[in-house]
Amino acid sequence: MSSMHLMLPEYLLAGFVLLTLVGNMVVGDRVRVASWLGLIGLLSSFVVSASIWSVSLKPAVLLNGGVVVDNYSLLVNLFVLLAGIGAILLGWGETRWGQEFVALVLVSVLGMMILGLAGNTIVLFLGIEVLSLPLYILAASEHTAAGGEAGLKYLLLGAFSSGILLFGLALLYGALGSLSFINFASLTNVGTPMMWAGLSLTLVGIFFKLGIVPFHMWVPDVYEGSPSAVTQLMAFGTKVGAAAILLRFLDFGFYLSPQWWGPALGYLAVLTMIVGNLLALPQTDLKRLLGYSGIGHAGFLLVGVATHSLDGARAMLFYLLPYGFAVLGAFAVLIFVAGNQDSVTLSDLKGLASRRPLMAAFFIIVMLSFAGIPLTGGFVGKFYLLQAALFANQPGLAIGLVVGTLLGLGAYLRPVQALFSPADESRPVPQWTVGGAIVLAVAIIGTIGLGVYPTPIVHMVNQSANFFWLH
Amino acid sequence: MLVVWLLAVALAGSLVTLWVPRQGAKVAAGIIGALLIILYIGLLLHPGQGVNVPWIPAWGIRFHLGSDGLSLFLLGLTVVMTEVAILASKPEWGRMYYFWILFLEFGSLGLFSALDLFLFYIFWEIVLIPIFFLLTSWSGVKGRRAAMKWLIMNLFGSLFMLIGVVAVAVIHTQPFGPLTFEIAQLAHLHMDARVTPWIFAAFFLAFAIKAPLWPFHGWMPDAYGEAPAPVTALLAGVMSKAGVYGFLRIMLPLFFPEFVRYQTGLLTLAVIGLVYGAFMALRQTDMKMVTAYASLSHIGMIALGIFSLTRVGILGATFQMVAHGLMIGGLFIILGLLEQRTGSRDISAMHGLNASAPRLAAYFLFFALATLGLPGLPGFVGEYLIIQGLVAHEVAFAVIAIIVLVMAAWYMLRVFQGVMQGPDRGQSILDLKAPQVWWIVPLAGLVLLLGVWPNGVTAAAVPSLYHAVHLFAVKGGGV
Amino acid sequence: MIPFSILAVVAIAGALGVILGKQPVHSALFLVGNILALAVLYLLLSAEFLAVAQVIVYAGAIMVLFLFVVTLLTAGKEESEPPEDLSGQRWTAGILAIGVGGALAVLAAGHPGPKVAAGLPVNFGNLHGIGHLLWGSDFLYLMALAIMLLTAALGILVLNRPMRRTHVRHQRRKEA
Amino acid sequence: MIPVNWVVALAAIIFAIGAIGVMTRRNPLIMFMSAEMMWNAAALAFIAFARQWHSMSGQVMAFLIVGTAAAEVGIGLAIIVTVYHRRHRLDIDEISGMKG
Repeated sequence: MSSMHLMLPEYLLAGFVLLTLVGNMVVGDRVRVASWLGLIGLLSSFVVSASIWSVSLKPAVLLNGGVVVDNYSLLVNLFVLLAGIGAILLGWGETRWGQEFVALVLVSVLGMMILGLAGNTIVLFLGIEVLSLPLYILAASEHTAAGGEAGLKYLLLGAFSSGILLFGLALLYGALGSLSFINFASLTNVGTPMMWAGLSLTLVGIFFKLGIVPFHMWVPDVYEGSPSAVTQLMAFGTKVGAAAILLRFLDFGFYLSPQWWGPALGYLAVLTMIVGNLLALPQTDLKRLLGYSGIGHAGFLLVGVATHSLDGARAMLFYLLPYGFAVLGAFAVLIFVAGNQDSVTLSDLKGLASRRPLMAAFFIIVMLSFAGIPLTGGFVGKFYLLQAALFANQPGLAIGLVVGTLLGLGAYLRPVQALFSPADESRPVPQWTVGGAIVLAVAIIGTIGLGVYPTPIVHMVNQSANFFWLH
Repeated sequence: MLVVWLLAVALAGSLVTLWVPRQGAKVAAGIIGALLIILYIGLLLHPGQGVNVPWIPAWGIRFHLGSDGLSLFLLGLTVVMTEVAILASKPEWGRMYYFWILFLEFGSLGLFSALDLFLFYIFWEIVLIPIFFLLTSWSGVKGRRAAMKWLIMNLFGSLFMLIGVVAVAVIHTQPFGPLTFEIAQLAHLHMDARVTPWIFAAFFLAFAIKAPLWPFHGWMPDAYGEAPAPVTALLAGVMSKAGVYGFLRIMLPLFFPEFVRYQTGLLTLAVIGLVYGAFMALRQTDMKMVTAYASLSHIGMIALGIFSLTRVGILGATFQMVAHGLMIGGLFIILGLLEQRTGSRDISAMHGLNASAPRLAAYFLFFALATLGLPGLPGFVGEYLIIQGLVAHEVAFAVIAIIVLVMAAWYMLRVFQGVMQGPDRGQSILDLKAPQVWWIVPLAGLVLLLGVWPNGVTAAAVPSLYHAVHLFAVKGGGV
Repeated sequence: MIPFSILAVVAIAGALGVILGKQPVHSALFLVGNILALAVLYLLLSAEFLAVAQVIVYAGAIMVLFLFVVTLLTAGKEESEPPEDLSGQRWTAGILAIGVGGALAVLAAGHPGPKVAAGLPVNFGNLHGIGHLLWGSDFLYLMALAIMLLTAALGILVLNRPMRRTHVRHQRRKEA
Repeated sequence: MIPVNWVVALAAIIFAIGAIGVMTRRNPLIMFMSAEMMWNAAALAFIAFARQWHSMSGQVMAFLIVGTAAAEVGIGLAIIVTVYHRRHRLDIDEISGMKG
């Protein structure tokens, strides 16, 4: 297949970015036109990615190793497109964020897709920047003081972490003489101090994006201040992109020298799971709670990478999906409950069980998935990670995972119990919106489906992670 | 296949109750419960093969359900107690209440029939959720904290057990076994002596917390105390058996050598629980808490039977599980009716009620006598077998057990006398009415049947126990 | 070596000036110095095109933008920045950064890279060489850059649009 | 020619100075400039290594860094101006007064 064909999802999306911008100029209901165009673009890219996934099994290396299109990158495409579709639907008809909202979401999703197929450090850097730049704008686009603060904080930490990442990449280039991950693999046998320094700085840069403790401090504030639909994109899409590039970078470029990074990642994973979930416990603002929960879940993802095994890679890839569904569902409910408000606290959830039983039931399912209770996807994902950790003979990771889950329980159950408190009658009854209802329905079907019959997705993920040269 | 139908009807039924009119929820749930009892009778007549199909082939997980002598009567206990609990509940508790009760039944049925370790674990955690919500929404403010305590304490054990579950399967693959979670296959496992104690502890913790065994009963007083009476009946009658069932179904085949090694410690633990429960029961003034601690003591007794590691002791424990479920469940429901009528649970606040409610008093006495082990009633049979098993191992434990039996008579009769007898101070309550009698009588009849014809359970349980014993022999353990 | 030493001193002085500057205007001007020193250094490292690009893009466009914003925001104000009170966290962060930077510098200085035998390729670093790559095999990178610049234009449009309605932020932290 | 390793050491020093600036200063403009300086240091290192390896890919990367920096500065300054207009203050600590 030609490179044109293989990268069609990316081209399509880039084309639709331009189309959306043109759509913004069309007289009439601009936001509506842009939203439809964006949705069509994301959906068509989704369909194309899925169809290429189903026929292409052999990795294709394009652009002198700069781009690798394989089942892995295509699966990442599917995940981030899902996040993008969620963001568009959750922000449907919302004029508050301007008509460029859709185009910016599309660009950000494009960046995440680029991260999925990065084969050298140039594409890695470009992907991160294409992903981040629109998110800086979106984070600041809420016309409140907090919105601007969120954008500013995100921007400064983003620029800072990109600087660290860039310097790390430069040192790696100096130590290895190449920018391509495939060449790294044969060059990393002999570790030089400069390579070590470059690798550490690069990882720190990626950890900032992923929100790994101790590089997590920006997450809660940015999540709280950003518009909810955008926060959803950050929580799901960015995490997919950063995790995808982390896995590709380490298990592709440094697969022969896990001694340089394996143990460090293991300790960070345990630290992140415990600290993230611990800090989530006292939160009363739902967005902040989800932010800390996102930190904790980044730790779970890191477990898969730290095991340095095929199982770990698969488990991490699988875990992204139940996590993403849960994020979609949680933010859909959050947007319903918030109404015109900026933030949702636990007391805003009171009485939802009696006023909107179905909404409350869906929220409960989502929270149980976060907590990892069986018959939800979250449990199956944690089970897979646990399996990978034990197969890799790393019981410490398994225990860290369990302790993190236990700590998280308290955080996820408090909102659930709040649903059953007597309602505050002065608050308006949450209203359904069409876009949000679609997102919520998909999230619930996905969560329950993954929990009850994960076999097809497990199969798909296992096939997608097959390209790794691990055993 | 009937097992699958049982599960499917319970799950579908729980969803159906969500869509019936609010007033009809209890009726619908009652009909579904009755349907499940009919299905269960079918299962009793044709035990059949169960079902065993691949579920997640990549991980060697199978959807394997079946019913053997060990689980068959626990399934029966579940359907009967759930139906009784439904009938004892108030219609105004609403659809969600009956949904959770039936969902709990679904989880319990799955738990008792799962033969794949992963499937077992799924149901093991599933049953926590309905109780959590029942405690959250249908009890007082303290119920919230009880719910939280229930879920977190149980998940504390369960999550470590999850590590154990996966570890067992992973060890089974090394060096070249297939990845499987079949309990029967995992039973042939030979584990490294360095990791076995940890895995043993992980499983033991989970089962001991749910049973609960002393000293893992921290959640018990709150949950038993706060839950509505029918839910308490299910907790004490059915849920507590899940933990004990785990010892029999999972731990005995997998860890028999460890059981032999730690036997004295385990027996001591169980005996302390037995004595502690009895003493605590004596000290309580709240009649529900007396029964709760009595239940703790009884679970200690059942655990003694299992840890005696003799065939007769285990047989007694198996029998006592079913019998105790019916008796303690009945007792909690009677207490619930009493509380509903008097508005209090304090023993000292009630006197001479049998004057105005002779039928209620009679059934109270019947269930109280059954739990304290009166000959002719099933409690006696189970305790007799357990003590017989203990004598074979260590007489001291048997002696303590017998002493506690005497205490049991004391604390049970103390409650009965305090509440029902004594001077009539003009307190007058409503006696049992016809609809309530209709379902208490069959329950009492069932208890009586077990007492006079224990062979029914034991004869059916023996073959599967022999199967377990055969496994022990393979692993080099003694019986 | 002498040109390098001079440039290094200028660049480091500029960098220190940026972070020590009392006012953003001073910092911006120091940054211009730093950037120009680096541009000359690029020239010495046979990166002609990048040297020119550095001057045009950075010193020419970016810094003008910075200066513009600085003057816009601080016009008519005496003191834009509140007095520095370095908390412990900031101190540790700064010391950590000094340590990491020092270690990296020592590491880099102590490890001269391997000598590459072949001479510099033709057109190394000039317009021809880099143009050949960017408009040839690496064209897609340029496209990504184009998308980013488009995003930037879009962002400025979005962010500086007048507010449609005022939002009163609800302080709902009763439970905190 | 100038030794590459000394250039990289210079880049490391500028990088560290930039990092210190981001972490210790409180004025968003100065923090942002410091971050730009870190990017510049990375570009310098890339160019030096490109010289060392006689390969143009480092220079392509440096070019992309410069271009991306331009886009980022555009967005960053827009955000800073917006925040300034909304709050009329330029103090990141004041701004991030929320729990960290």
